[in-house]
Amino acid sequence: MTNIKLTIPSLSDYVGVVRLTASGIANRMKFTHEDIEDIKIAVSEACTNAVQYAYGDSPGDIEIVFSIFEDKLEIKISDSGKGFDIDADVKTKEDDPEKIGLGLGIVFMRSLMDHVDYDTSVNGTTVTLVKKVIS
Amino acid sequence: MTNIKLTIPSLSDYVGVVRLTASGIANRMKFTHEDIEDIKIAVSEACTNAVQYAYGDSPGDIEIVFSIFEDKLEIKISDSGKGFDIDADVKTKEDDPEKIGLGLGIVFMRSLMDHVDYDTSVNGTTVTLVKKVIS
Amino acid sequence: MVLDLNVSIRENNSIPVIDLEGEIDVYTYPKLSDALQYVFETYPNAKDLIVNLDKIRYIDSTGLGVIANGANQIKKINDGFINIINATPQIKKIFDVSGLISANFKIFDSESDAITSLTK
Amino acid sequence: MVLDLNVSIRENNSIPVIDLEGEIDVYTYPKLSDALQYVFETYPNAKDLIVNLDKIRYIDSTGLGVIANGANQIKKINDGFINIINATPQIKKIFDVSGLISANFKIFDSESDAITSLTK
Ligand SMILES: Nc1ncnc2c1ncn2[C@@H]1O[C@H](COP(=O)(O)OP(=O)(O)O)[C@@H](O)[C@H]1O
Ligand SMILES: Nc1ncnc2c1ncn2[C@@H]1O[C@H](COP(=O)(O)OP(=O)(O)O)[C@@H](O)[C@H]1O
Repeated sequence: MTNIKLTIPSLSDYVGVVRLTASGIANRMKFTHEDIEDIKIAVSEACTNAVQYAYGDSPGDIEIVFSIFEDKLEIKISDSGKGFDIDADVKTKEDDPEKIGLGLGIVFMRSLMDHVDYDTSVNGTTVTLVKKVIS
Repeated sequence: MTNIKLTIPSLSDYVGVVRLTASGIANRMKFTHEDIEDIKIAVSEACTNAVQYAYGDSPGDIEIVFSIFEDKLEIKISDSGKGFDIDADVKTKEDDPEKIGLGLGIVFMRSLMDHVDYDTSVNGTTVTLVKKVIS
Repeated sequence: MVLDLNVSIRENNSIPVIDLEGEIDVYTYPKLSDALQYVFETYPNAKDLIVNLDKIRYIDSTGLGVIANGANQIKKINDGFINIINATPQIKKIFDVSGLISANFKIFDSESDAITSLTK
Repeated sequence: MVLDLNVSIRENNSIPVIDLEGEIDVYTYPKLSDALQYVFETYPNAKDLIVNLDKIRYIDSTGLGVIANGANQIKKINDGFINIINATPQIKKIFDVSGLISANFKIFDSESDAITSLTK
């Protein structure tokens, strides 16, 4: 297993940089073109949420760890922000039409990846994304 | 000043990933297309050397820190390998026709970047590359 | 340009068309919101608006959110629609997953398909 | 393909041509070395070899090293040359910086320029 680690400030400017890094790594594995697009979207959604919700007005860091296995790519996206209540926050989205977000980020991650796991507390949030290599 | 940090194993597979990350970061600054190509080559040369020379047969890590300033991009590429004698090693290249390398890596870095600095010892090597934004 | 979004606006058969090129994400989406607002102000009676994704190489929930908000707005003002053209299979998949297609926007394969349908 | 190198070999006027597509770096350069060795074995009397960089989007000292080694080899065997075609301005700059141009290889703007010069 090989690890690649990337740390960016939680600014929207650098979500695209994470996407480029992710696509480079996925390109070295036996993923299809469609898989690579799925991975780019899922990792962007996780980073976008960390940029938008984790830190309020004073940006912190986002750490992205890519773990390359023979048969899968695992990506952990971590912030040290305020965390959230995953059941409550996702449900109340429809009651708040002011928000730009439509509650699609987590939906996208879940439908594009093989496995999605949230670990969130007042100390921050870690999203684990897994995409399997189909061979 | 903003820092972005990337850590890869010293394997040739991932030098291209560093290049992608570097080009994404440079794209967010006011660099010309030619500047971005120069940066990609210089950072690749530094990583290629760390892959080829730093660790011998057992790979270690390469850490790349991008520091984004208003007027320049500074990139530090560090390994914890065996280091080298920069004056001696570069001179003896021509006496060893067996080697694939032509001693061009450091030449390229120096001619493509505005500033190149080597800090090397038995504890490893750090190359600092600086490209200025012309405005 | 990689990692960026270019927006331009034109007309086809009096229907406003927004041509997009590049990537729509959390960094670039304000350019798309601005273009939508500009079109709503410039064409206050438009029932249709075409959004051309031909040169879009990346879009995620941020971009879909902006388009969906725009669709709600044109629905409210003129009972109108946003018409998406030239979406790649990957982008269509994303629209599918979002469950937004049945809402206030339509998807056409090409600009001529859209114009034929919207002007008849 | 991004981050990878595709190599194919053909002939033009009996001169072997290596077409390259993608990036030449420390990861991909063995594909180019292999292609050069294959050409040297298949055309043991060739005085000229064309290397087409038209679709090369990246090359660094690793790639230049392989080409320079190949040039030394064909010089030694047949007093021959490697002829580079379709180098972008960026790639020409790299060749310039390397100080290798005057050595055992020539640079032509196009394949037809190279063929005209090499077959006369
Ligand atoms: N890293 C995070 N830190 C804090 N809150 C988060 C984080 N990620 C997601 N959330 C919360 O989960 C909600 C749902 O996220 P998502 O499904 O991406 O939809 P949207 O971004 O459209 O709201 C967000 O509105 C936010 O309240
Ligand atoms: N990170 C490093 N660790 C150890 N030795 C290095 C490192 N970088 C460069 N060197 C030494 O410096 C020499 C010159 O490097 P370079 O100019 O890139 O040319 P080349 O790779 O063609 O030899 C190398 O051959 C090597 O001995």
